[in-house]
Amino acid sequence: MTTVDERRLAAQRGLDPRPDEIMTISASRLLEDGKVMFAGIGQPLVAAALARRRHAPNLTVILEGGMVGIHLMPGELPDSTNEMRAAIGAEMLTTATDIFLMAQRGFFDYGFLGVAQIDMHGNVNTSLIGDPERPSVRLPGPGGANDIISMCNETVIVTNHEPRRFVERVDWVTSPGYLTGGDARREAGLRHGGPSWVVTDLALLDFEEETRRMRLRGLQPGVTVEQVVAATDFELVVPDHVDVLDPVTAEELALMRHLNGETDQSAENGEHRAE
Amino acid sequence: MTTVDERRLAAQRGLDPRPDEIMTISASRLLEDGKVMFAGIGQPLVAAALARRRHAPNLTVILEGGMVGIHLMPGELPDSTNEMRAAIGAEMLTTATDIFLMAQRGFFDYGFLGVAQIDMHGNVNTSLIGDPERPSVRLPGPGGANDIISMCNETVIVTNHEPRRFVERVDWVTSPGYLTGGDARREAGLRHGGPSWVVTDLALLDFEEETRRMRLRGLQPGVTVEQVVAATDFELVVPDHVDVLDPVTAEELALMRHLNGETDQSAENGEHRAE
Amino acid sequence: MTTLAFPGADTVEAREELERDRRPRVDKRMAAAEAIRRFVSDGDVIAVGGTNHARTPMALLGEVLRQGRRELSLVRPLTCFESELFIATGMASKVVTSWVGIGHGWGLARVLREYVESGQVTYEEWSHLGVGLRFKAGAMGVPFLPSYTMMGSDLGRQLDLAAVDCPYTGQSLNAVPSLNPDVALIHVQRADVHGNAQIDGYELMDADIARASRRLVISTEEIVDTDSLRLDPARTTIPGFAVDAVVLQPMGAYPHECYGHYLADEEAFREYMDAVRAAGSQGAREYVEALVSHPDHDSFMASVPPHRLEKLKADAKGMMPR
Amino acid sequence: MTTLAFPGADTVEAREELERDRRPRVDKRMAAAEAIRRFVSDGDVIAVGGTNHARTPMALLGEVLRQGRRELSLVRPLTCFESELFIATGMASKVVTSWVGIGHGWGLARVLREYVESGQVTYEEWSHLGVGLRFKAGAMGVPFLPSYTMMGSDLGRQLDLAAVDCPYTGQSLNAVPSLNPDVALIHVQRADVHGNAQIDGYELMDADIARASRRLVISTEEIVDTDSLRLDPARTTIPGFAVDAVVLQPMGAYPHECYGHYLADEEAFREYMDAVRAAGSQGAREYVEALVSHPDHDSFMASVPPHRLEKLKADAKGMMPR
Repeated sequence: MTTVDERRLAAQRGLDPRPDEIMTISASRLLEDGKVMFAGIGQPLVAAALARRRHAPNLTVILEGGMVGIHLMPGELPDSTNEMRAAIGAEMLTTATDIFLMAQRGFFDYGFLGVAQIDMHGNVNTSLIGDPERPSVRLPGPGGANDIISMCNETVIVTNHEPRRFVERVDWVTSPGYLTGGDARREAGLRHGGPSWVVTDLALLDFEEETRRMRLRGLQPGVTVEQVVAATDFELVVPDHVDVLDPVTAEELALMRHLNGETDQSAENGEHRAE
Repeated sequence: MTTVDERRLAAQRGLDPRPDEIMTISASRLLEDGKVMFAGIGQPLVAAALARRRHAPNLTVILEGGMVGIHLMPGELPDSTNEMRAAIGAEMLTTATDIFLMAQRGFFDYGFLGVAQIDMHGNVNTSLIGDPERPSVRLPGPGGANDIISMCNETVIVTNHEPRRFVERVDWVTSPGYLTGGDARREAGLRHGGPSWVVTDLALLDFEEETRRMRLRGLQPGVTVEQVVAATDFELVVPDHVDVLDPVTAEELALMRHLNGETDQSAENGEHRAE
Repeated sequence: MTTLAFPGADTVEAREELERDRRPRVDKRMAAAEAIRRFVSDGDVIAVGGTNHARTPMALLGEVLRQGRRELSLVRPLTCFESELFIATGMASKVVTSWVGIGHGWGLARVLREYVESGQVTYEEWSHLGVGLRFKAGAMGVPFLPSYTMMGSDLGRQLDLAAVDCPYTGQSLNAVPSLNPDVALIHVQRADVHGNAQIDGYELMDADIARASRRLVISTEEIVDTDSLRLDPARTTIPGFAVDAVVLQPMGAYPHECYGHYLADEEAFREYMDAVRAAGSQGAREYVEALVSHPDHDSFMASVPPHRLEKLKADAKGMMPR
Repeated sequence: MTTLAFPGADTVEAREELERDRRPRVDKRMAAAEAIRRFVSDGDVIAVGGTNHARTPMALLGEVLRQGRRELSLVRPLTCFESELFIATGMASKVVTSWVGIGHGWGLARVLREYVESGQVTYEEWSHLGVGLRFKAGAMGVPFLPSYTMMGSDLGRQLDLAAVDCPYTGQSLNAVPSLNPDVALIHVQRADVHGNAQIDGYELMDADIARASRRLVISTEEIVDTDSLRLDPARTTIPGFAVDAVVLQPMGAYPHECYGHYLADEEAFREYMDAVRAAGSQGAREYVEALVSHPDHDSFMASVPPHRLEKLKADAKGMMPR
């Protein structure tokens, strides 16, 4: 809950959250204390750092480069999941392959993914746009994403909400969601996990239990159902009642920017110690 | 080659080699410099230490407890392949499973095994005597032996030569040699390795290429073909001509006892440094 | 599939269990008595860490003996006399291993021999790598791994191992079934309160055992700050999220050895073997009786002459590389 | 079987090759030029150690560029701009990876995009674990490993991965084919003359790559006495018997980073990306031309302003845990 004072404070400071900040903060709220998160660079790592500072001090963060229980220094979050900055201060270092094998065993509560495209059943494309045989755009590819969504207990997807991303059918299933819906994922042999939440700048969404179709669950403050539907290029499941999500607080925003190393002096509180 | 002086010296000292010493020394002579040996405790380790001191200073010795390139201290050879004494001073420590996986990949030139029983095709029993369903004697079992003979590039078997050990058919194939002979090992899916030499207190033996039957190749000094045949409870392949092996030298014997920590002062040469 | 040829080999079910019973990052310290009471049940398949006389979780095993359990299966790559304590007292009905012996020149395991030869205990013989791959498959979350191990031998035939063909090369190999033991007991050199644990020297199969097991109790020579693990994170072998209980237990492997801390107490081996030579399995039972008459491992340790312990520690420290 | 779906996946043949071409324990030191001349051939499948901009064997790769090779396949779990140097010069006809990007906020790999989108290079996309298990199977000496990786996805379908059923549980998983690359290039922090090598910090997939590969060239920041490895043997990741050549090469990963020694040189990234942004693949070719105009990596390093290098080293050392 945001207090009036905080809102006023934020307004006074001109601290309006950007869309990517709204997503990161919404995602951070999903992380429960004591759990294990397989994180990527950027938004997932910032969301993890924020959750650790606010409500989940015992969240264990994993990186695909072999790092377990990484050290999150405000303003010095690593640029890559595979570099010295990410490894220093970890509680455990193992091999890259071993990290994914721990995921396959079932040790990781959360995976986090970004997308180039996502479809109504949560299938994710980060490989290519256009004809797979001769793509018009070659994207970076899965990295760990295919394994994360196949093996983590649940996977949170964080992305801007745009029609070109929310498509009826992805051009390429880099990372499997619920495939064609219903039991298709399980029938394909993926016995565990799957996408649990989709966090966007407009909304919070999940997947209907039976059909595994994407469903609107919450609206970012000030966003309408119509706006979400318009930004989605497939038919969403829209319940009769949709909650409005708690707005971003000034404290969340300031702390997040601090962790992210942004030079907002008002966010600095003098301490610069490690998480 | 033994010089007259050395023999005289040995006789003067009463240094007649025991049967197990003859075997260990014969086995050590098979080890080539620069190669990799998967060793067990006891005779194999003493053979390795001796070879390293005499003609194979660059022999790398592996133990199943995860040790690679172990340090062999005279008089302080470890009691177990899985203990601190074996691990201290190794060039590399990895997991026990990893050692066998390196064997499976093909990195190990030699395996060394002892036996309770061995048959004409080099199959080894270290599990039980009698009826497998209700053994009259339960022996320690394979330990690493099944894997060693299945995976090392060649395996040297070292054992006393007695009819109760050299049997027509082992009671239990703990560790596969050439199975029923000929191509049987390969047909069973074991594409690599197999027993190469059998070293005993009476003889040196190998396996005929076609039939994979055990063949007499050399006699320990003073031993006759008839003695070997009598100590073997199956039909050996005996070539027309069988060489006599070089006798144990006083130098080999003294050095071996020194490495083995036996308190033969005449074997001490003042140095007690590591291998 | 209704019945599995190999109990504990269903990784899907083992994972579903893991998802139900999460191990959140909390302070997991507890006494051995509580850890064993909560996590070891009758009928369990217990994976025993270390091998032979190396880093055996003797304090935790002693607590199982103290509390008493029935129908246990003990799984260990190489087994020493600890298995005989469970066999002689009738607590273990099955031993799964590649090797049983006392070591230190003591030769065969007499009590085990007696019970196996008279058919009073089930002895399941695997290759060393076979045991290792069962744990590794369990740790990897897959139901089997292909290997040359045990091909062509009576081990593979007796166990009724299945072959698996490579779909690319056609090569046929043995399929080694996974194992997710009900509980594992592992002794380590140091851990934090969350269970992040470091092992010095030989790791043996303990990383795989820890990850494969459905429940995991570790005992540790010392509890350290989490921050001290960060100084050498590559040495952290067991992640806290795999751990259910952390038992602070100095000398927790005694009378077996713990790398860097103490050597095995050969005198204790002699006492045990003398008892067994004199009275067979009754000797082993008397050994257990004397052991469990102490309320806990610390109290048992207090009964060992201090100079013996000091020497074991000094000898171990004297051997460390410098 | 006549043709394999996946080149390099026949572990039996890879092992026979290993048995023919043993690597006895000798002094394996040689210059990069000799190592590359002897062990890297046209048409080779090259496994590149490290990932992304971490511990990339840049000096060894630079020597391949200097000597020139054709029809190379580059295999790496995560790929950075080093692959573009081979693509733009026409030396690599295939890239096998799970990810290609420049990192450091530079976004997409422009040259790779251009060549893939125009069909001039074959791009084989695997999951990260897929690449890892290919190396692991090769290292274990088995032709495949079972896994959930790539199930249900277009990756598995495009690669035409086969399923394998567990003979015990009936569970169907993807069979990931092994890979024994023709040669691997790996950069490490320290090694002895026999090739026993230690890696500090992240190991990534290098232990498996080293054991899987048919030939292995390592470059190392320093050569140390074998006895110094004995002080911390658990850190030894690559055994000498897997190594063909040891190249002493300080700054051997530059302009990428080497844990504990130096950070990546962002200015060098900028120079490369500026060239590519200005002139596309021609920019990459010019970068290579400038690189190979130096007779070796030491000479290339001498062309970098010393204060830049000093800062990269000081920053790395300043980050180390204390």
